[in-house]
Amino acid sequence: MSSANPSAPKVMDMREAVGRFVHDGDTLVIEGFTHLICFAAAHEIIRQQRRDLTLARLTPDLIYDQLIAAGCARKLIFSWAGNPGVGSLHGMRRAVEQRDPQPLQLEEYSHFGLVARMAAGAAKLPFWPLRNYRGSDLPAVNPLIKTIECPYTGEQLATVPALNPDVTIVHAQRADSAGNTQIWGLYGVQKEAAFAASRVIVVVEEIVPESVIRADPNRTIIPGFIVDAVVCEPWGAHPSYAQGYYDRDNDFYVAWDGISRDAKGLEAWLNEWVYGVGSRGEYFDKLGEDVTARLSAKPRMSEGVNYGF
Amino acid sequence: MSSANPSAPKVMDMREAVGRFVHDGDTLVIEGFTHLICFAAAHEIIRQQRRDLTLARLTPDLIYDQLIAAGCARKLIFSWAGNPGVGSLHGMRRAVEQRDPQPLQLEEYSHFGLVARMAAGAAKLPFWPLRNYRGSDLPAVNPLIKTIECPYTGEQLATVPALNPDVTIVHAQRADSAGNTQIWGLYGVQKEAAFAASRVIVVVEEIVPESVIRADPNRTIIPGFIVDAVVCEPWGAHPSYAQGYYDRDNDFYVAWDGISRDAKGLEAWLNEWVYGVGSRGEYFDKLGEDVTARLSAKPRMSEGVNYGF
Amino acid sequence: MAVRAAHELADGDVVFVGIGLPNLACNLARATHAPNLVLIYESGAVGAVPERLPVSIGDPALVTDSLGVASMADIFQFYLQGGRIDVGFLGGAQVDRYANINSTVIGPYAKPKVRLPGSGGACEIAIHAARVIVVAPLSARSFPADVDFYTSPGQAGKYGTRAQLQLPGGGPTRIVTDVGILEPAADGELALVAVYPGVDVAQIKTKVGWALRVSATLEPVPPPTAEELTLLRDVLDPQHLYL
Amino acid sequence: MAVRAAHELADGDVVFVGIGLPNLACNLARATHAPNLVLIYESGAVGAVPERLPVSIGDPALVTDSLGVASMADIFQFYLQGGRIDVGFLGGAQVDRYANINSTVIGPYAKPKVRLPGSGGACEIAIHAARVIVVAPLSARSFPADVDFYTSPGQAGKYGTRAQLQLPGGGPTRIVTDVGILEPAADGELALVAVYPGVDVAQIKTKVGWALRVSATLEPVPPPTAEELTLLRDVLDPQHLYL
Repeated sequence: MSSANPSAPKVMDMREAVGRFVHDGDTLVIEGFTHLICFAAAHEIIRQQRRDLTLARLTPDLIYDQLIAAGCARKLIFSWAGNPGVGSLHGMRRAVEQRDPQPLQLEEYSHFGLVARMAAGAAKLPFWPLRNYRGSDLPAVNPLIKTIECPYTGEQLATVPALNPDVTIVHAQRADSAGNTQIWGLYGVQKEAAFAASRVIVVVEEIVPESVIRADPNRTIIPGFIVDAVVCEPWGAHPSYAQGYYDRDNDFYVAWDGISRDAKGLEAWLNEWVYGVGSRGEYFDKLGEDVTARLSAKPRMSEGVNYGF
Repeated sequence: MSSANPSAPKVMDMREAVGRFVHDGDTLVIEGFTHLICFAAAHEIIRQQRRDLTLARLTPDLIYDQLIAAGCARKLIFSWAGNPGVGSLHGMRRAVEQRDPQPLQLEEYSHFGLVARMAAGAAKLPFWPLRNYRGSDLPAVNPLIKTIECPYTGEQLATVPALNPDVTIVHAQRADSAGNTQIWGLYGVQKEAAFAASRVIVVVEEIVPESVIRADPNRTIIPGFIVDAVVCEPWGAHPSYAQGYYDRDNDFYVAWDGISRDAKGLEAWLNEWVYGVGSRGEYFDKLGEDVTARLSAKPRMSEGVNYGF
Repeated sequence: MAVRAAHELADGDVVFVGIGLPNLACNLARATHAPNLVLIYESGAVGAVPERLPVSIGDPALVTDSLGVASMADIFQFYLQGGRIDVGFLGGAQVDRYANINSTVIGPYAKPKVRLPGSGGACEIAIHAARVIVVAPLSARSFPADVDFYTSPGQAGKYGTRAQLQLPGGGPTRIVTDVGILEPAADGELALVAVYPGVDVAQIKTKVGWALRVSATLEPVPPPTAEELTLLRDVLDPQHLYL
Repeated sequence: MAVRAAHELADGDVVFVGIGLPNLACNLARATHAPNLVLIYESGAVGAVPERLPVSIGDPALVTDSLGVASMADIFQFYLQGGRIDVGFLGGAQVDRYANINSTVIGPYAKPKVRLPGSGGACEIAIHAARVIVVAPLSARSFPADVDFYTSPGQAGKYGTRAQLQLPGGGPTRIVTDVGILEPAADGELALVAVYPGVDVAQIKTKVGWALRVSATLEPVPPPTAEELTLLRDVLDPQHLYL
């Protein structure tokens, strides 16, 4: 009820999920801190040619570099913009510096500030207080970073405004068909980003029976009743990773520097790997068999715990 | 370093832990919402005759009723004071209404307000904002509930001040000898209460090898480096419960109403079950064998997940 | 009352459940017309399917086989304040003309005649849940014109109306009693909208501490079905803890 | 630099680790004099023992066999702002006379000559960690008198001193470079306190954009031991990703 018709089926393919829940002009969050970054969703958004998106994410990473280069975005809200361990995000820089393919507005925080914006959004508070930014130039270039006086101590604390995306897309290891979603390994801000949003798409490596979720309820991070769509997309986070499923494709992160260095090269890559495939399944087939040999996770199973009473 | 000498051994018995880390006049939090309430620690505090404690807890429950009746407390910070499903806390009421054995000052919140106080304490912020209390008399009787104006929307929001206990005692299913602590089932505010405190005692059903913790790191709620003492005390939460270990002793919660209804009866119970035993082990022996038959948890094991890459 | 309260729930509702009668009502609704009800407890259990009647709001049976467990910080901030809760259940020692609820003290706060347990989560449930169902047997003592203490805000009162206070949730929208159902009118004052079979309206009026308005068209109230009674007595509360 | 940085760590320190050289330094310290070092990554891994050299700050190898995983909200609020971090590592394109660090832009913010990645967690690490070790090779371009942009506050600057700003952490206390070590004096200005064997003080002064003070008594700097070099080259970074 809170979010959606409870009896409407939520399991759908990526095309339908993006078609129904991601609209031109939306504020969109695809989170995942290194872990569980949903490239499959970004590629479908590019294929469906969404426009004028405000993209928010701690680390724009390759995923927003691609969305920006494909002309989907008009604004970027971020806290660290680089290709981790490699260098610049060339697509983003071309948009900012050369307005190519179109201008890109920037709104910049530190990680803590953007995490706090999402926490405020999830808690439906208009702001979040944090002890930060004194002595830094960040508030001078971002007027949304303000201050507040503590009613107890009189201290000045920084504040950031709530971020409430129109839609958040979360990648996860598994969910049931109602969207009850379990994550292990790095959590990032997946939970806060989901609760902050009006619409939530969960993309998982596996859809599992409800009984699997119920057998280990402490692993559930997002309850199904706030989820609008559940998409099963194995390897949907590649070249990011999913703990227990596949490793990060670091070679691709390194290669992206060369691919994206000029606009033509990046466009050719989009033509081949995004527009040139109809779905994540085709993308995976195109990666070839060696990707599973190279990146599939080795087993390191945990033990169960007792939920009895 | 943050909290304690990293190479000092932390594993000790309850007598030593309470002796070293709980002092007269302290603000003390023993949390656990129905689940994982550390009666073993409270009984040792009573035996060591700590005085002038400020006790904070969402639900004082039987544990603080006993500490209050034993004369350990001068103040209670709480949000719901009753014997759940049974009735009143008679020990607490005698202290408030008849100053027996001594007066008890009350500071009252709702659950959300007290949870927010602990979150602020854990985050080392002087206050926490929440949308609450408008239309309620609670701020009229508790001047620590204040308001703040949102710097973005101009809305008036409620605030509560941080709660930073001198010492927090957390019961949990298991920890390693360094205090890395894992909890499943209901979390309550164990994490916030621990991070908010200057000193932390963790009491567990089992001390496990570090490898058990490392095999399932997403279950860790409290990192060892903020923990000062680790006490192994099987059945240490009885008559509360530990998911996967033993059930709540509801019969005792019902019986407490009769035991505590007059001061003499309560005192006799303390003499028999607290002063009359030297340790939790003796208490457990005194409970008799049928308690394990009656309350031991039946197995409902979860499956493991893959942490590999 | 459990059957009436169950009828107030729609399939798919996300319900903040209290212990006792509300818990029975929710499990009855789930077993009959509302299989997709999501039960959330302030203790942190989400999507609970307790295999025994929980004796506390933090019963281990609420966790076993639940859909998820949340910290209480998340429950209050992300679930409740986050506007994700459709229905909250509240009880209280006093409910007044505008559905303000008192579960704190009878008499003055500093020198109470009776010290009650206090708010727990009630204040924030009354503020944030989209709608609140109050379950309380009707009596003049329990339904005064004004409560002694505003623990949980109703539709209006000395601090103003909900609109003036900009409270996000709907507040108490249905008061389910042992003899009939009250509902706030447009001005926030409770009016009698349904009377159970065999109950006299005149008698109901004597059990309320103000001049009770009666709706022009009383809702029909079907008697509990045999299935409902069997479920309650034999399956949901076989030990008759709450019935 | 990795060896020098490792020497800055004490056993039992709780360290907020960055990727690259800081990661190498921490793992070197852990393998030698500081076995009880607790490595925390802003990604959420606590007590990580990576079995391979992590290629990103969120590498899955940081999670496998770690002591715990925390959400980023907890990492920043409870761990960092909560005052639980002893040491933070920072780098940056520019470090100035008072150890302010710039990782945002070279040139004016609105029209930068070079757009750098931005703060990430650097600003809050500089504010909250009990002490901050900066690792950066010395050059006049990287050590100007004033940074173009204050991403992360140092010891003093246009907004005042740390004491005036009431910053809870100690800020940058040691600047480990490729030729020597700088440390803030009582007034917050960096001074040269150690010179590596075979390096000339006069030459160091040319690599800094202000008149560099030199401590009256320079700390002795032992050369890396054979064990340290072997560990770094053969065990910790066998592919020479960062060396």
